[in-house]
Amino acid sequence: MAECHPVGFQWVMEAKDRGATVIHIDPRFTRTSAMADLYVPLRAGSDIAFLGGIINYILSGEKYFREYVVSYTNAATIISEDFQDADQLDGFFSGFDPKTGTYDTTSWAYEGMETAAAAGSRAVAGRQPPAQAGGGGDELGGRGAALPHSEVRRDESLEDPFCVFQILKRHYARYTPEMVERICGVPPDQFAKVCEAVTANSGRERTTSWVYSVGWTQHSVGVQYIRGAAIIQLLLGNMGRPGGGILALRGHASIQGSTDIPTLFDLLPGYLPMPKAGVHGSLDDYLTSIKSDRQKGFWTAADTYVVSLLKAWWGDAATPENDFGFGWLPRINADHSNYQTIVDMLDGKVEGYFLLGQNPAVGSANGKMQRLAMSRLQWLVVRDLNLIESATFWKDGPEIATGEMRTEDIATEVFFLPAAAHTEKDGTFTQTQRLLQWHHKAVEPSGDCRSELHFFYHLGRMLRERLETSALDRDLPLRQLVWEYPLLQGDEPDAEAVLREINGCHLSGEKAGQLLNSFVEMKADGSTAGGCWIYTGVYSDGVNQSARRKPGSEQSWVAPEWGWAWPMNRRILYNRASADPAGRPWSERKAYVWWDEAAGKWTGHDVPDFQATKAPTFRPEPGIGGPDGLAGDDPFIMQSDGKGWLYAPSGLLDGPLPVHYEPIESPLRNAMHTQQSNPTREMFPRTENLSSPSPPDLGAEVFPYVVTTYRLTEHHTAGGMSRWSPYLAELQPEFFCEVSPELAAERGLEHLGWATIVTARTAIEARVLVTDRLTPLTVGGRVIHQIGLPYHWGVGGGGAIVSGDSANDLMGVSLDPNVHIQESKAAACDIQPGRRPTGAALPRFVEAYRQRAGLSVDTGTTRITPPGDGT
Amino acid sequence: MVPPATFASYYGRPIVKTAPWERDIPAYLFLGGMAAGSSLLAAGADLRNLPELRRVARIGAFVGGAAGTAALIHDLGRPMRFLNMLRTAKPTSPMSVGTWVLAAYGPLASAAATAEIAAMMPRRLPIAGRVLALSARPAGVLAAALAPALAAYTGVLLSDTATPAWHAARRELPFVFAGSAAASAGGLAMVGTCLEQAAPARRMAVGGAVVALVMEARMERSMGLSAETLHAGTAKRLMNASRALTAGGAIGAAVFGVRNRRAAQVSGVALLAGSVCARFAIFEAGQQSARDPRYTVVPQRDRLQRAANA
Amino acid sequence: MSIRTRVRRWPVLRQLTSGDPLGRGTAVRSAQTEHMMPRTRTADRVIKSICPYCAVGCGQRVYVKGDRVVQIEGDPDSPISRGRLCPKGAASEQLVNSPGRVTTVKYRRPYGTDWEDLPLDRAMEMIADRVLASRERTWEDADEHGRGLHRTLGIASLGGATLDNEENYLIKKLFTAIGVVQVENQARI
Amino acid sequence: MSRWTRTADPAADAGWKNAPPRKGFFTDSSICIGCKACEVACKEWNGIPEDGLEMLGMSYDNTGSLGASTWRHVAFIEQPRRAVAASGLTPLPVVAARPGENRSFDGAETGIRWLMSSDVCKHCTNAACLDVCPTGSLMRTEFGTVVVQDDICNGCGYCIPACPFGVIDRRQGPPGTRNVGIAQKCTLCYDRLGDGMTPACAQACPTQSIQYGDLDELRVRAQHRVDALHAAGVADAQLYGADPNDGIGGAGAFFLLLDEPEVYGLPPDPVVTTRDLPAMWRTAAIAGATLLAGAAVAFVRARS
Repeated sequence: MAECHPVGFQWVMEAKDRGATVIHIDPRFTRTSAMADLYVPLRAGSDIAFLGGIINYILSGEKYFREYVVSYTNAATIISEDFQDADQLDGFFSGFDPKTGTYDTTSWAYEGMETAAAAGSRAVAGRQPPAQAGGGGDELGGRGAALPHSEVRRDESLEDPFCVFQILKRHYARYTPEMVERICGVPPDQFAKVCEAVTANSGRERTTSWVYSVGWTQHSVGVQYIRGAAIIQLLLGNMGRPGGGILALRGHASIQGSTDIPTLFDLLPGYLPMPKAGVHGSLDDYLTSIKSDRQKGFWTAADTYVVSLLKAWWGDAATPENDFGFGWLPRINADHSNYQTIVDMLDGKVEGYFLLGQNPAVGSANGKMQRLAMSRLQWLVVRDLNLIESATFWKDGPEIATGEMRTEDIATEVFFLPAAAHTEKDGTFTQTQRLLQWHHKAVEPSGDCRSELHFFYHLGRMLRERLETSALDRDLPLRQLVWEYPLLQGDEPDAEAVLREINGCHLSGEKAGQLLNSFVEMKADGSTAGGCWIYTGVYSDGVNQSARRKPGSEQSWVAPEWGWAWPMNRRILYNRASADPAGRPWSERKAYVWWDEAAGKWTGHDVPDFQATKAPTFRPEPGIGGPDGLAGDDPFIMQSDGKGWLYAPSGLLDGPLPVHYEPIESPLRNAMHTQQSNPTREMFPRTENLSSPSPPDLGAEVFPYVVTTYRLTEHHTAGGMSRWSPYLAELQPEFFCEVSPELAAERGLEHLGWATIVTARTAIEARVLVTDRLTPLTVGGRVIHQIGLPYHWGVGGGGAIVSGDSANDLMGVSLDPNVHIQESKAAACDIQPGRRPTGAALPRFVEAYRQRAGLSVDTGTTRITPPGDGT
Repeated sequence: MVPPATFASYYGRPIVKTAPWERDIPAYLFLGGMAAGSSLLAAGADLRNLPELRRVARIGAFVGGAAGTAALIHDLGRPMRFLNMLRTAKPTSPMSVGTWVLAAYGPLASAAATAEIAAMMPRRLPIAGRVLALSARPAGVLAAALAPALAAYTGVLLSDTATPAWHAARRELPFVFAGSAAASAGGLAMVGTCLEQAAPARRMAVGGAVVALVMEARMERSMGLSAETLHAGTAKRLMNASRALTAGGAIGAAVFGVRNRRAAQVSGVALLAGSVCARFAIFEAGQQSARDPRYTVVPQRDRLQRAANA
Repeated sequence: MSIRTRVRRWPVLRQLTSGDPLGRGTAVRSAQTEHMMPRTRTADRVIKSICPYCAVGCGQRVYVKGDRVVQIEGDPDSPISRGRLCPKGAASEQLVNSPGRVTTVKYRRPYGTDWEDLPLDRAMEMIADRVLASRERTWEDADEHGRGLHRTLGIASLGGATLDNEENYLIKKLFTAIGVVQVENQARI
Repeated sequence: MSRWTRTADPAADAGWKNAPPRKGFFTDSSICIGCKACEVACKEWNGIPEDGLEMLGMSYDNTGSLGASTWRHVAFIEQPRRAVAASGLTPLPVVAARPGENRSFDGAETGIRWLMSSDVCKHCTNAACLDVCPTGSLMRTEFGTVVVQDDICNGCGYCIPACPFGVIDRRQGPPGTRNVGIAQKCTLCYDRLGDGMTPACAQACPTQSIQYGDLDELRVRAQHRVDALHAAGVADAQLYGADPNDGIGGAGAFFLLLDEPEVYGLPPDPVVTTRDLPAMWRTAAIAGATLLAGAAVAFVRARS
């Protein structure tokens, strides 16, 4: 955090100064570790075992926050008797289909809901395999997964062998400190310190928070890493409370916003799933499949969100008769995510590609595959501040040097359009805590520099002009599209007008034309419009709330009048949980929101994330769904049963509980069970994307070391915004690898000398930084060396102050099945002293490694690990 | 690997910075000193009526002063701004003091020298020549009055820095430079003057050489650790050469230089060379002492230790 | 400056008169130093902004003189950052005023070996043409089971995490309206 | 004479009537996270050119040292577990600054210490660079800080060897580089101070490792901090440059260090060279007199 979010880290330092204990768990000793009270090095890719060990410590040691767990989580809920756990099936949950490599999740359901699966909606019961259902689970960024209804059987004594709590206990019983040491390389005494600190610092009086970044997401089981932390936090009562939670530190100014208002294939704004071919023929099919009216919470109003979105997009053309234009939405029927698209590009299926402030030639895994794919495009549009490597790969990319590509042979037509900087346009960024902040335009962009707002508005205008007279059905959605925005200086669309459209307004009735103040005002009858329901309220009272800048010094520590957080300016989600079931703060120290009996409403430091006047004692009539179905002690109002999910009966494709799997490229056998890696992982077996073997397969010894990548404070992602800046470039001028003195001795690496790092994909060279900040770990009786690589450098590019080989060229592409994120935080490699071969010698050098390891396209693609061999 | 930080230093990097000065400065140290010594000889010769010695010394003083000033200006980062030196008069700045001394000395020495040159002209200038002739003696005497300051301040110029070797030499350096100035001036005069008139120059040269050699030896003792820098590399070679040339030149001057013109001239050149070497040796030693953090840290640690013990 | 003022301003004289005999302060201060002013003061206006690098969302104050950004520093009012910035945020001025920044359209024709210049309007027209042509060629009305798709997989887009919400909104809206579904950004990576 | 070398109130001594309270920096290295925001913010504000693109391998320090084009420099020192154990130093991290607070961890857990500290011009009470400057380019401001007036400096370079910390230097660079040939160093953002603003580095510092303010107040704050650290068991925490009685009369920019100064590249006992100047002048006077006398003697009996 000190490394990549230094300014956010000021709050950690302040907490530390007040007595907080800071623990840093990371394969390498970073600037964060230097400030931590306890630094725990572990093997990259072993975190679930570590988290599972903590869960086991909590459960077996009775360290959980019982009252919180019983009232606010699904610990007491009874699960279907058909459910079989990974410890029973040696690494699989019940329902695995070896043919499709996917799970039928019916048996994971809450007791009494299995039948609902028959309804055939995978979102409800998770039945349909991704192949048909749209390449993965729904992204659940704004809510929990749907349930057919919320009538669950609970045993609040937590004794029932089929209640979540007992299942959890059994599931994690094998995650002992010894197992943690065997998998993570963390000695038991050190591990015990973490467990003691985390549990001792949780409860009524104290809270613990967990912070993660892509070190947790970029794995073939990334989602389950976060789930592991969620289970810990729910067991310890750290959710919905100040100083608690699980904080995702995101790496880009508006990466949160680009998920909320998604430039993502499987989402519509506000985490509404993209409609799926066959499954979502009509609006009605869609709505019944993404939610049930009998489930609890605000998600039951999804119909109002969808219809308002369609009205925002197609205005008067969206009518009840035509399903509000729902039929115009394109359908997905497979994984159309980034890496699948790149593979399709390689096969010549993709003609045109827009790159908008992104540099995949350096920033995406398997850079060579990215560049090869782009060389097979017909046209490429790159919009960026600088001439990034992705814009110049055809000219000076590494493959030009090796002769694997020839400029003269590349048909790709490339348009580079200079972009406007943040000071040259108005708009909002959504930062890592869901806070929208408006940035004002300071100056006009120079030359041909333009904002994306300008580019896409005018591109849309041109396309509409060209199709004005078209009679084709396919062109109707564009011709009917609401595409009128007031133009300001330089024909720049008014960003505030766009934000107002996102916020939404009343279309008819006496409030016609007025902006919506809250998403609860949205209607499913077409009388309201709103481009992103979770952002409704950003323009409440007709004021751009995101532009509020009341100085922090002039308001409470929650600072509710600075910017605007979705939903409804709530700064901590599910904050009802900061009070006990009776509505009293768990403790004075940790008071946040509470029930004011006299006033008959919830109040506190933040906007209560709960129906304002619903008493803690309220109990709904059985069978009532929606917001009114929420009891006064159901804090998790976006969850279909109002509870925090220790166990996920639906919504996930690779299991209801996190289980340890080895990374696809691992030096070790899975110590937990026969199954080596996540059987549901998404793979792209092809020559451009080879994997190296892992045990029990032979040849793993050719790539004996673990390699992981990360950022440095001095640079930004793929370097497009830092390597062109002399002041930043001079602070970290060269690409380097960090190795321990022990590894340096083993391989004869010299400090400040050169090293060549090789994986199944390619070989790159880096200056060597030999440092004690990397420690060899003893894992499963073996010494494991880890190599650290910052991934900011790239080869080529126009005008970069510094350049160098790209760490991401080493990484392979295998994906987490739920969110299609690649495993690039743990891979197998070899390292040798000296510079890498150049020209045609480089591919030959890599090929020799592949042959020694006996690599083929099938290497590492076995879904079901055969039994036997020494684990 | 990242070298483990030792108690002594930050990756062996220097703590103080070396002076950004090139050859100009040691050259100036020599030229200024030679000029100062020459002015003294010139004034003496003038009062004692030794015209040939006077002529050689006055011209030597002028050339030394002028060349030295040129070297100073050339060494500036912004030579065009050399006049800014006269913006202030700062007693805390040896360079400021030196500048004013040089500013006063220069015109006087020039005036005296110009008279000599005018006198050598085949055609005599009627009035100007008279004025020059009349002003020559007062100018020369005044220049001589400033000469000791000019010769000695350069010792303070170097000592008044954080450069370990120079600062450690502060008690002797002015004497070494003054002696060296006398030796070089005497040497120059011996080269250019007939034996009959060169006696004062010989005595001054020998005396200066003795002072320079004795004080230099004392200096090395009081320099402590940083004296090492005089015993290694370029500085060592230069200092050895300087000792040999100065001693040899002095003996030559005293023993053979009295009767043999050629010997006197050789001795004079040796003394001049000895003075040059001495200045460059001390300059180089200082720079070396700044490059190695040892010379900064160790003496300071000892000082703290002594203070702690006391 | 007249000779008299020159002389009166001569630091040596001021040393004698100004109570700074050693010439350390008032006596030696130059006219330039005396009239020095920070460019935050001489700026025409200050614009409130947000750092464009990571997702912490630090507040920035952008100082503008004429049509040029002259300084970017932390906004002390921000309850998030309290006026502080990391090295990247502190380098924001260099990001927007970077001498290496390309401000004109560059075009590489198929099989071309180097960049060519192109007017922005022309580039936009060409891109619009290519979007329609590729969409035409790769359009899918329905899958093999006759289930509606109304889309093209012939066009893809990557990027958005560094963009404004309003921009992402128009991108998603337009691409969806023309049937482009392969719209992705860094959040996937 | 003493006034030359000993100053209590540097601003008043430099002729400033009713000057504001002396300003300075307190750099607390125990909370420095080594982000280098200070280096960049300084360069941005002062328009300092890039200073070399060489990887130095000195941990994460690729800046090297202070100089004409580097006015803030973050030092990184990696102390391996072996060295730390051997030296008996308290391993980082520094624990909370609550006196006497009992912590569950002693930091030895992390195995190594990674020291980071942002160095800067010390703005000495008795400043050698200022004293030896022959042009008056170096000036003591009303805030008690020391600045270079780049319209005056002629690049004589005398200030460079005079500085006991090796801070100031003459800028080199290709033609067209700003202020080439002129001595340059931290101005404590003199222009910003004049407008009541905080210096750029302190303004940027994410963790307030760099604190700016009235020197008297900073010294008190620093003493509390070091006491707290000692109470918390960080025995080697020490203030550097905070003592008005040290060789430079106390620094205007002082530090809290977690090891000996020289480990960070700082002199353990810096002394302003001009402290010995009166004595040096006396020596020179005697030497000059000796020369004069010697010359006189040389002419005794001299007669044509």
